[in-house]
Amino acid sequence: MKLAAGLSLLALLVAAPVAVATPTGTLPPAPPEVPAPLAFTAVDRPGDSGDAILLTWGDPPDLPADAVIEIRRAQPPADEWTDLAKVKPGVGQYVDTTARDGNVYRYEVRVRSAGTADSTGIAGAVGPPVVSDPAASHDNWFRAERTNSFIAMGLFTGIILVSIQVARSGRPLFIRKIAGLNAVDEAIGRATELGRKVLYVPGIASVNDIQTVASLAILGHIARASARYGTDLDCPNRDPLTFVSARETVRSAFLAEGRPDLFREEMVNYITYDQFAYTAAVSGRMVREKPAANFLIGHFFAEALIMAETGQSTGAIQIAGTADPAQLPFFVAACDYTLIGEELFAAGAYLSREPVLLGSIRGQDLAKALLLLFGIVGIVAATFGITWFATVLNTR
Amino acid sequence: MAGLLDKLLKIDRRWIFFFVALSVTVPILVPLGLPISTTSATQMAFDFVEALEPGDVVLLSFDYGPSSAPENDPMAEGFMRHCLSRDLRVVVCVLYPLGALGLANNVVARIGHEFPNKVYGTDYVNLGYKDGDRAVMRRLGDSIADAFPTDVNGRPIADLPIFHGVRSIRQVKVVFTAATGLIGEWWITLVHAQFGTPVIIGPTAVSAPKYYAYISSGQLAGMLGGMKGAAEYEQLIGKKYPVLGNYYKGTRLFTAVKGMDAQTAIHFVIIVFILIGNVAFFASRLRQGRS
Amino acid sequence: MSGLDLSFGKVALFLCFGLLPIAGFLLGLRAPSIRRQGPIILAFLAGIIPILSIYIPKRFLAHPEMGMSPRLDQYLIIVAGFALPLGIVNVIQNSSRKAIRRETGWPFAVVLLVGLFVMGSFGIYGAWTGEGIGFRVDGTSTPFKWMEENCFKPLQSTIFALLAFFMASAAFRAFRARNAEATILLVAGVLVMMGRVPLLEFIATPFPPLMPAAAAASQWLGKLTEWIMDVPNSAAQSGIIIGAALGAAAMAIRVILGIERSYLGLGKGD
Amino acid sequence: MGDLFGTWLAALLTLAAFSFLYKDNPIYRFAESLFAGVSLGYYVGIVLDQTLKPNLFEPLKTNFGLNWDLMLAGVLGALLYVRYVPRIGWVARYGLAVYVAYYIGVEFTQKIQGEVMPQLARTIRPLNQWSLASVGAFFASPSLVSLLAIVGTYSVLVYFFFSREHGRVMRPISRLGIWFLMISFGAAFGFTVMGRVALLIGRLNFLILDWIYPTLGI
Repeated sequence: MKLAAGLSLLALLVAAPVAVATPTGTLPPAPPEVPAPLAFTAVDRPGDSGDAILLTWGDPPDLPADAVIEIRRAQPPADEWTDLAKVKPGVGQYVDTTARDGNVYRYEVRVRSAGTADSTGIAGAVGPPVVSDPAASHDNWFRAERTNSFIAMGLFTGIILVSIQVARSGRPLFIRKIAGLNAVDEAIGRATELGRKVLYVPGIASVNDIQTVASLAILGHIARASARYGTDLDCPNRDPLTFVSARETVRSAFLAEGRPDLFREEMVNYITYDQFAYTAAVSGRMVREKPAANFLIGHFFAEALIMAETGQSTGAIQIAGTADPAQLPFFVAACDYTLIGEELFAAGAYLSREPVLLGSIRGQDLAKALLLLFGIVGIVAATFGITWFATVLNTR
Repeated sequence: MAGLLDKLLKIDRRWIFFFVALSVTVPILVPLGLPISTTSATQMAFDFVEALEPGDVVLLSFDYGPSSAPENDPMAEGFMRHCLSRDLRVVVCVLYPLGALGLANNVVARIGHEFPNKVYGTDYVNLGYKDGDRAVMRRLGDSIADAFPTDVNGRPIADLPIFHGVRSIRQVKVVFTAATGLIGEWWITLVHAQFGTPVIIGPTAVSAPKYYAYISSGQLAGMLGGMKGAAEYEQLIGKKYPVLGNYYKGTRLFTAVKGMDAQTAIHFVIIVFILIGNVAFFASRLRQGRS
Repeated sequence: MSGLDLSFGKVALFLCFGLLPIAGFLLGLRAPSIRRQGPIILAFLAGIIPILSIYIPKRFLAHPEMGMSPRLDQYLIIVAGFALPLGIVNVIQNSSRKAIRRETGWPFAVVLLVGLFVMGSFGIYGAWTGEGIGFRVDGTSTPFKWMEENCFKPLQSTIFALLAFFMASAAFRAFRARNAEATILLVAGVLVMMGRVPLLEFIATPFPPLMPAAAAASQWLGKLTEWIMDVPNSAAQSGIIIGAALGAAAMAIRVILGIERSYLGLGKGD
Repeated sequence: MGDLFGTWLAALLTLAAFSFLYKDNPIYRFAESLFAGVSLGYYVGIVLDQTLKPNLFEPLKTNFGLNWDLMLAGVLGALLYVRYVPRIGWVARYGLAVYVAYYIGVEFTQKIQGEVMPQLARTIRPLNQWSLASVGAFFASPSLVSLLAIVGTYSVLVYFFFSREHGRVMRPISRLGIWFLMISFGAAFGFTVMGRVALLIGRLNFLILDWIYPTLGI
C-alpha cells in the first residue's frame, strides 16, 4: 500500500502545476478525492421531550476505507462552526443531545479520510461539506414507535370499562363454577362443627399486589360466612398495609352481616415483615392451635411449601390460591383445592357476585377471545408468508 | 409387603429429616466430582458476555436475599469475575430489601481482592441498596445518578470515572439480575420492554421455569437457572479463562459445581421417597378396593 | 423563596400531591365524604402519570428535569422507603403490650424488641456518623454489618433451609398421584429431576463398567428435560403469563379509576 | 468472617433454627423472635442509610433550592404512619393512595406492553416447515415445535375462560390446557427440589467448612 501511495503522490506532484496552470483547462476537473455524504437532513428527533436533533445522511458509494464522517454545528447568524462528533461509516445517523429547545442550529457534514491525499498533496483530504437547513428541537406530543401498545391499552381499557358498565346496569352475568370455591363454605361449616377456628393467610405481598387485593375480596366473603356461623377467624399478616386493609375488610364484613359484636381486633393480627419469621410463626400456630380449615390465598413465595405441608400434617382442610406458577405445584400437590392462576381473580368475583368484578372478568374473557382470534389469523397469515401480525406486536 | 409400606408411611418425620441431612453432608465431606452438562440458556448468556468489548458498562443487580444465596451468589460472583476478566466496567446495585445489601458488599469485596489491578470507582462500583424497585428502574431510564446519587459509602457518583460516557441504563450493554421473586421479571417487562437494555437473568431454580417463556419470546439474552445454571456458568468461564479455572479448582469456599454433588444425591433420595410414597398409596387403595 | 427552582414539574406535583391533600384534610374534618373522594382523586393522579409518560413525551410530563413523571418516580423512591418499616409501629405496640402485661410468651416479645432496637440503633448510628452500614473504608465491618453477617443472615437462610426437609417429607407423604392431573405433575417432575443432575452417573459410581452406558443415558435424559422445558413448559407458562397479565391490568384500571377501593379499607358501599 | 466469636454466634443461631425440625421448642422461638426483631431493625438501617439519607436529607441539605419539593415526598411517606394516630387516622389514606396507585399504574404499563404483546407475538409462527425425511426428523421439524407451542398456550388460555360454561368444544381444549399446565407444574416441581436443597447445602457447607473444620484445625 505504501509504495502505491508514494507513487500516486509523485504523479500528483508532477501533474499538480499543470492542473493549477489550467484551472479551466481541457482536463475535466479531477473528481474530488473524497466524496460528500448524500441526502443529509437535520430535524427535531421525533417522539422525545425535546433538546435533541436527529441528523441522517447516506454514506456515498466509493468511500475510502479509513473515512470518518465529521459533523460540525453553527448557531446562525454566527458563522463559526464548532466540531460536534466523528462517526464511522455505516451508521448513517447521529443525535445531537446538546441542542437546547428554542435555539436554531445549522449542521455541516463532510467526509475526512486520513489516508487519501488532498489536492495539495498533504494526507488528510476532506470532502466537500454538505450544510443542512436550519433546524430547532422541540418536545413532541406522542411517541409514534409505541402506537401499537397505546392502541392495545386503549382497546383493553375500553373493553373493561364497557363490561363493568354492562354489569352495573343490572344484567345478570354468568361465571362458571370453580371447583375450589364450593369447598369454601363447606370448610367453614366443618370448622364450625368442630368448634375450631379458620386460619386465613392473605399471602405475604403488599396491598399494591393484585393477588393480595383479590385475596382480600375472598377474605371478605369468608369473614361474612364466619360472622353468620359465629366461627372464630384468625388472619395473621406479614405486610403492614395488607394487615390494615384486611382488618378493615373483616370489620366491614362483620358489620354487613349485622354482627359487629362478634368482631375482635386480634382476629386480624400482624406478626413481622420478614418472610421466614412470619412463616415460622404461622406454621407454629397451625401446629399449636390446629385450625380446622386453612386458607392460603394470595401472593406466596418460597414459604408456600412450609405452610401447605405443615397444614396438611395437622389434618386441616386446605384451600389454596395463587397466580404465581412457581408455588402452584406445591399447592396442587399438598392442598385439597387450589385456585390456579386467574381462578384466584375469578374467585373474588364469583364469591362476591360484585358487578364490578363480574364485569371485569367478562372484559378479560373478551380480550382473551380477541387475542386468540388475532393469534390464529396471524398464524395462518404467517404460514402464507405474511409476517405483519407478529411484527406489529414488537414493543419498544 | 403392604404392612411394611404402611409402617413406612407412619414413620416419624424426623427419620426423613435425618436421612436428608445425611445425603447432603456426605457429598460435602467426600466430593464426587460428577460431570455437569451445559444447557442452551446458559450458553446464550455466556456467549452474550463474550461478545461484549472491553470498556463496555454492565449492570449487576442483587435482587435476592440470604434465603437463596447458595444459588444466586455463585451466579453473581461468576458474572462479575467473567466481566472483569473481559475488562468490562461493572456497576453493582441492590433492589431487594431482605439482606441483599450484605451479600452485594461481600461479593464486591471478595472479587475486588481477586482482581488487584481493578480499581474501585473506575472498573467496578457498588451503588448499594435503594427502596422503590420499579420507581428506581424508571429513573435508571433517564439517569443513573438520579436514582443512585451516591455509592454504597455515600460518595457522590458524579465524579466516579466509571460513569464516563454513561448517563442512563440505555448506555448499559446488559443487565444481569441475580433474582428471586418478582424483581428479576420487572427488569424484563419494564427496563428491557421500555428502554431496550438486554437482560440476562440468574433466577433461583424455583422461578426459573417461568423464564423459559421469556427466552422463547426473545425478551431474555440468557438465563442461569438455579444452582445447575450457576455450575454450568462456572465451568464455561473456568474453561475459557485459566485464572478463573484454577480459582474454582483450588478454592475452599462454596461453589455451585461443588454443590451439584449433593444435589445429585438428594435428587436420588427424593425420587425414591416419591416412588415409595406412591407405591404405598396404590397398595392401600388396592386393598381398600378389595375389602 | 427566590432561590427555589419553580420548574413546571415540581410546582405541578406540589399542587396535585401537596395542596390537594391539605384541602382534602381541611374539608374532610367536617364532610366525611371528602375523606373518601380525596384519596381516590390522588390515586387517579398517581396512577395515570406513569402510564401517560410512556406515550406522551411532552416536556411538562416526561422531561428528565422539568417533567412531572420523572419527579414523581423520585418521590416514590422516598415514599417506598417510608413504607418498608411501617410494620415496626404495630410490632412495637404488640410486643411491648405483651411484655408489660406478661402475656404468655412475653420473654420472646422482649427478645424481639431487643433485637429490633439493637439492629435499628446500629443502622441509625451508621447513617448518622456517615460510617454507613457495610464495610468501613479500611475493610472492617460496621456494627450493623457484623449483626447482619452473624445474626440476620444465618437465621434467615437457615429457616429457609428447613424447606429442604419439608420438601422431602412432603415428597414422602403429600405428593400422591391422586388423579390424572397429579400423575402428569409427578411424572414430569421426576423426569425433569433426573435430567437436571448427573443421576445415572451417580448411581453407576460403584459399578465403573456401567459408567459409559450411564453417561449416554444421562445425556439423553438431559435432552428430554430441555425439550420439556423449552416446549410444553414454556407454552403453558406463556399462557399463564398472558392470562394473569390481563387480570392484573384489569385490576389496575379499577384501582386507578377508583372503582376498586378495598386497599384503602373502604368497603364497596361507602 | 475471620472473627471467631461471629462465626460461633452464627453457628449457634443456625443450630437454634434447625431445632424446629426436632420440635417447636423455646430455643427455636427465641431464634424466631430475635430474627423478627433484627429483620425489622435491618429495614430501619437500610432505609435510613441507603435511601432517605442520599435521596432526601442530603439533597435538601446541600441544594434546598433545587430539591425543595422532595419535602413533599417525605410528607407523603410520613402520612403512612398517621394511621396509628387515633381520630385523624384517615389522613393516612392519602399516602396509601399515592403509594398503591403509582405502583399499580407502573404495573399496568408492564403487563400490556411487556408481557401480553411479546408473549402473543411468540405464538404467531409459520406452520409450513415440516421435514418428513424420517420419524426423528419429523419430531424435530420446526413447525411441530411451533404447533405444540401454539396449542399449549392457547389451550391454557381457554382453560382460564370463565364467562361461559365449558361446552362441547371448549371442554376438550381446556382439558388439554390442564394437561399442559400440569406438565409445567411438574417441571416447576422438579426445579424447586433443586432450589430448596441448594439452601440446605449452603447451610451445612457453612457449618462444616466454616465452623467445624476451623475449630478442629483441619
